Amino acid sequence: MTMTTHDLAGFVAQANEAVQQEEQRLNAADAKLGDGDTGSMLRRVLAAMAKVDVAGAAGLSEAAMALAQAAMKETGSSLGTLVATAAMTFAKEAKAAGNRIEADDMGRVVSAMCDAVASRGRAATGDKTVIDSLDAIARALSAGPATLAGAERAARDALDAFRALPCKVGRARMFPEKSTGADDPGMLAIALLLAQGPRAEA
Amino acid sequence: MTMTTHDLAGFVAQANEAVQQEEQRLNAADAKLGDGDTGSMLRRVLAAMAKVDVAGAAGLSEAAMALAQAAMKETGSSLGTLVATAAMTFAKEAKAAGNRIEADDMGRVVSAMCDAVASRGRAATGDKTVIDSLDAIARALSAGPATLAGAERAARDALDAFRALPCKVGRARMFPEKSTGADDPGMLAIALLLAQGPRAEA
Amino acid sequence: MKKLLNDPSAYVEEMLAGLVAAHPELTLGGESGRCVALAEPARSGKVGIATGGGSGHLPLFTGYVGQGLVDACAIGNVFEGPGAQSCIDAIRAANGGAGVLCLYGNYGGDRMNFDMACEMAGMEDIACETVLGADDVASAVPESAEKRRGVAGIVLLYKAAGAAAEEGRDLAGVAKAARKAGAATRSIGVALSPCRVPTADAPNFEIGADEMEMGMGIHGEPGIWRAPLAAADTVADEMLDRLLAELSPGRGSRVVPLVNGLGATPLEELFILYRRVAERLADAGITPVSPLVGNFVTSMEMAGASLSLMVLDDELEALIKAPASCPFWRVAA
Amino acid sequence: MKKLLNDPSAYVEEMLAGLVAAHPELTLGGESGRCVALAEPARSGKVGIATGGGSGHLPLFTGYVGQGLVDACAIGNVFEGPGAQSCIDAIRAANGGAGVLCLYGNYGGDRMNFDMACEMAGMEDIACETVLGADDVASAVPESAEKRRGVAGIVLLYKAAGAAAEEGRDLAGVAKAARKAGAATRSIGVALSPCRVPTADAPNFEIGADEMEMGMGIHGEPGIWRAPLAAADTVADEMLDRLLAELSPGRGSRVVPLVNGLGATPLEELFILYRRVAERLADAGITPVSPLVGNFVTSMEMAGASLSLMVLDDELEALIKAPASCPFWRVAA
Ligand SMILES: Nc1ncnc2c1ncn2[C@@H]1O[C@H](COP(=O)(O)OP(=O)(O)O)[C@@H](O)[C@H]1O
Ligand SMILES: Nc1ncnc2c1ncn2[C@@H]1O[C@H](COP(=O)(O)OP(=O)(O)O)[C@@H](O)[C@H]1O
Ligand SMILES: [Mg+2]
Ligand SMILES: [Mg+2]
Ligand SMILES: [Mg+2]
Ligand SMILES: [Mg+2]
Repeated sequence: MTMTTHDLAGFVAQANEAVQQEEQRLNAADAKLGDGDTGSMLRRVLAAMAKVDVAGAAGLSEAAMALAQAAMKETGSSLGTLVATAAMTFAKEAKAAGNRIEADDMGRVVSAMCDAVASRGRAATGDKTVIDSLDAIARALSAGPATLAGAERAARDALDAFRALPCKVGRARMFPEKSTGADDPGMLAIALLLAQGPRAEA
Repeated sequence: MTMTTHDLAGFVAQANEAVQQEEQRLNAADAKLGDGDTGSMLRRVLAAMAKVDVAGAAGLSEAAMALAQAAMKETGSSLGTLVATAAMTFAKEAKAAGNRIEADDMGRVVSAMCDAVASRGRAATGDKTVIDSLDAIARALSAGPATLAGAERAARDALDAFRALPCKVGRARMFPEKSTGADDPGMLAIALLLAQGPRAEA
Repeated sequence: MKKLLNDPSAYVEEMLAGLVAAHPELTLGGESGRCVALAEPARSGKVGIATGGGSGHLPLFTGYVGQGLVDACAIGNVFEGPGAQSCIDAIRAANGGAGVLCLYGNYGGDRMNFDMACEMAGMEDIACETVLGADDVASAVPESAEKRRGVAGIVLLYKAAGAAAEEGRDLAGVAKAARKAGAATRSIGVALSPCRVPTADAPNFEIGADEMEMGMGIHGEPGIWRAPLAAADTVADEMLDRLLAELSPGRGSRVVPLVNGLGATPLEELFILYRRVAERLADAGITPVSPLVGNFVTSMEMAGASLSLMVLDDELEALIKAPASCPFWRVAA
Repeated sequence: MKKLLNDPSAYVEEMLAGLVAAHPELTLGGESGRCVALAEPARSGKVGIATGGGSGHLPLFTGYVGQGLVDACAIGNVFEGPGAQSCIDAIRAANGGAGVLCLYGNYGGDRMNFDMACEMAGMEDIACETVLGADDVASAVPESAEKRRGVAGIVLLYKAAGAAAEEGRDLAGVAKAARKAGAATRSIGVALSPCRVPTADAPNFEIGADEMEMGMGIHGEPGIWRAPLAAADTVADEMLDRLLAELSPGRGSRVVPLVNGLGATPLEELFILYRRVAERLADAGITPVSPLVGNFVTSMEMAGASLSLMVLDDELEALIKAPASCPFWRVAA
């Protein structure tokens, strides 16, 4: 199945709806060791992205690029900037693929997004950040079947697996004893926003 | 009966005890239209005055002058400065009288204190301030008998008489409708501190 | 309203010790030990300017001791006037032989103590003039303007008088400039939250979680009205309207606007207020000159702001723009 | 934590409008509309200095755009990094043809966006160097000092780098001076009360009525420990001890002490802290140079303070003492 700008629009709309439910939960996760703004920031960023006329864009790449720009205009926060980075990488991949992304391409695409986020964030897998979620999702999609449900499961499993580990980036690394046992707010965000997403095949 | 430095020391000690009881009541009276510090300021000033070795002074005038200086060192607030002014005037009167003040002199002495306070405060009788209390006390003492009980009664009567009138100095004059019916904190202070004073003849 | 302090009764002494340690150009002294002056003694032949007031309002009063501003400052306890001894100390320190202008806010205790000090100064043959800051329109009706309290506008009076003294005017001339500056200046404040005096164990007043009080005094004395907290533009309009109504500057006038923070209000919010003030002045055809936005006169950690306007003529504009510098304010040459 | 604002989502835009209205020497522009620069364009041939960061910390960051300090500033939302577009706007505005030093605090979002902007600048042939303020000893152990956040110490880095650029050093030389300044500077803060971000309806953290938190981040991130509020001298000692332990300045050293208020703490109390700092430095045979006491880097209306120390050598001392001026700070010639 080929991904369309409508699929992308639907994905953003679902994530936008989900974040409205989960805002406070995400803020609370961030407040434990960070500044407590993950949920409110993501809510604002997704609202801005949801305002983009994604479905009306000329192609997947243009649509994703417009989403990246909307996110970047809205915030300069870490996670918001990484969301924009991921969207921009999707746009690049779509452009390289002549605006045709198949379900089977998604493993490779998410892997490229993961690399770009790691390089922008100067962090690596194992640091307990969104990078570990993206890495897990990329691996699950590559192994197949490449479905949103599979991505969601991978994000949840990564969240569960990393919960017991200490965080290694940002201010949270100062408190390994406190971060151990707690969810990373960015990883939690990916799991929650995918969970509420459309169950259709990506 | 001739006034001694012991009488003066006793008077200060009694007023100091009284103000510890009445601090909050005086603050509350001032808080209605002023800055709410009359009680706390007077408590500090009287504590400083009570530390002066009044009974050991060479004479009444020296004792009163030391009291005035202690008050002046402690505060530059309106009422505190007027207390110092009154004490200094007492010192001047005592000096002029060769350090002998009789009960029958007290009407004249308080009248001089009242004039000095009015001139320092640039206010007049009828403004609803300590001037009106001093004026009432001076008149009562002059009419005789010149007792502390008479002074106290005069201070109380003045307080009662002025309650229904509007205040004409300080910030309180901005709110004639609010000051009408309320006690002036300075007048209240005189009434309360005299009330707890020694009942012996002045 | 938690405080970083040691002994509440040592608050002023320790503050002064830190102030002069951080500012070696200032010196603390006088018989009272409560007088801050320029370390370099007052220039001989220049009219001196002495000020003073209670503590708890920094940068006011002490912070304006500097070149082209004030020469010496008498320091009282928190929210209490300075004692007469510190007032005479300040007058002596400011005296360069050409007389001293006592320029301070119109508060009972301050006035009484400076009056006493001026009487003492007279006995020492130091000529004194007194000008009172009385810019707070909320503290008395226009008909009894002489009874008004002084608030943030005094900073502009310091500037005008300081420049006049620096120019070499005589005592009468400096006092005249200060009076003219005072006549051209009005202020009004709005309080959002109380503050706590170090020796007290409770805030100095109570105010509802969604209330503000227009015209409240800087010690927490009741103002003109209390109302639900309004939008910044509404607050700015209300303050501006009252000042314009009294000063009635015509189209083409030039005014110094001063948006002052009372302590805990972020600078960001003072700029939001100023944005509206500037807009409104432009609409009225009034030109803002040397605008000031910041914490110039505070009430400890009180939240809120005040607005002052000074209407300029050529003389006042030159005085306001003359070079000056002190720890907390500077006008470049 | 009541606020004087209109629409919370217009907070930054309205603040900036007020800022440039009050300071005509500054201009607001760039494609993002979120770049403040000197109205007079960057001197040709001088290395430019660009900075940036979230709003809510005034005078930081925007307030340090001035002669001998920073040339341009990218402005983010309250407590969020500046977007990449405003970062490239600031780099372009700061560019006088000799390259641009990007000097800002070590926060994830800020770094990512400046990194993107530097990549864009590379495509426009603007040479960029990056130096990060990372002075907060509470934000990482000494072994991972490169991960530390930047707090009030960045003001001293601006001063050193700004003076180096003003002197005519090349980009590598200016970056070297900034790095050296950074290596010599450490800070630590103590928070007493939270603040409220304009779009939030609650304070950003909770703290007991008698508690303080040592080392708390300027956005309210947990610090090293929370304890009952201590006396000012105890707090000063605790902060100073941690900084001295890392910097180990010997007897005879010269240091710049910076006692900074986080927003709602009265200047009086900062001086009380400084009094103790000066006393302790004197006991240790260390000379304070150009001490700074005031609100230089805030967190809206948070109560608390930070202490920074920069250990000087002759080069740094000359850079710190070189003339400079911006809306909120000035070093006289
Ligand atoms: N350098 C980084 N690399 C990868 N992910 C990061 C990085 N910094 C932050 N994150 C992710 O972002 C989340 C925090 O986001 P958020 O609270 O919005 O950012 P901020 O720190 O700007 O307040 C973290 O939980 C983590 O998953
Ligand atoms: N100018 C004045 N003349 C006479 N009495 C005055 C004057 N000003 C104040 N008082 C008296 O002092 C009282 C207020 O004292 P206090 O609260 O200590 O002074 P402050 O106004 O400095 O806070 C008033 O109630 C009034 O009786
Ligand atoms: Mg966060
Ligand atoms: Mg009072
Ligand atoms: Mg008072
Ligand atoms: Mg954040």
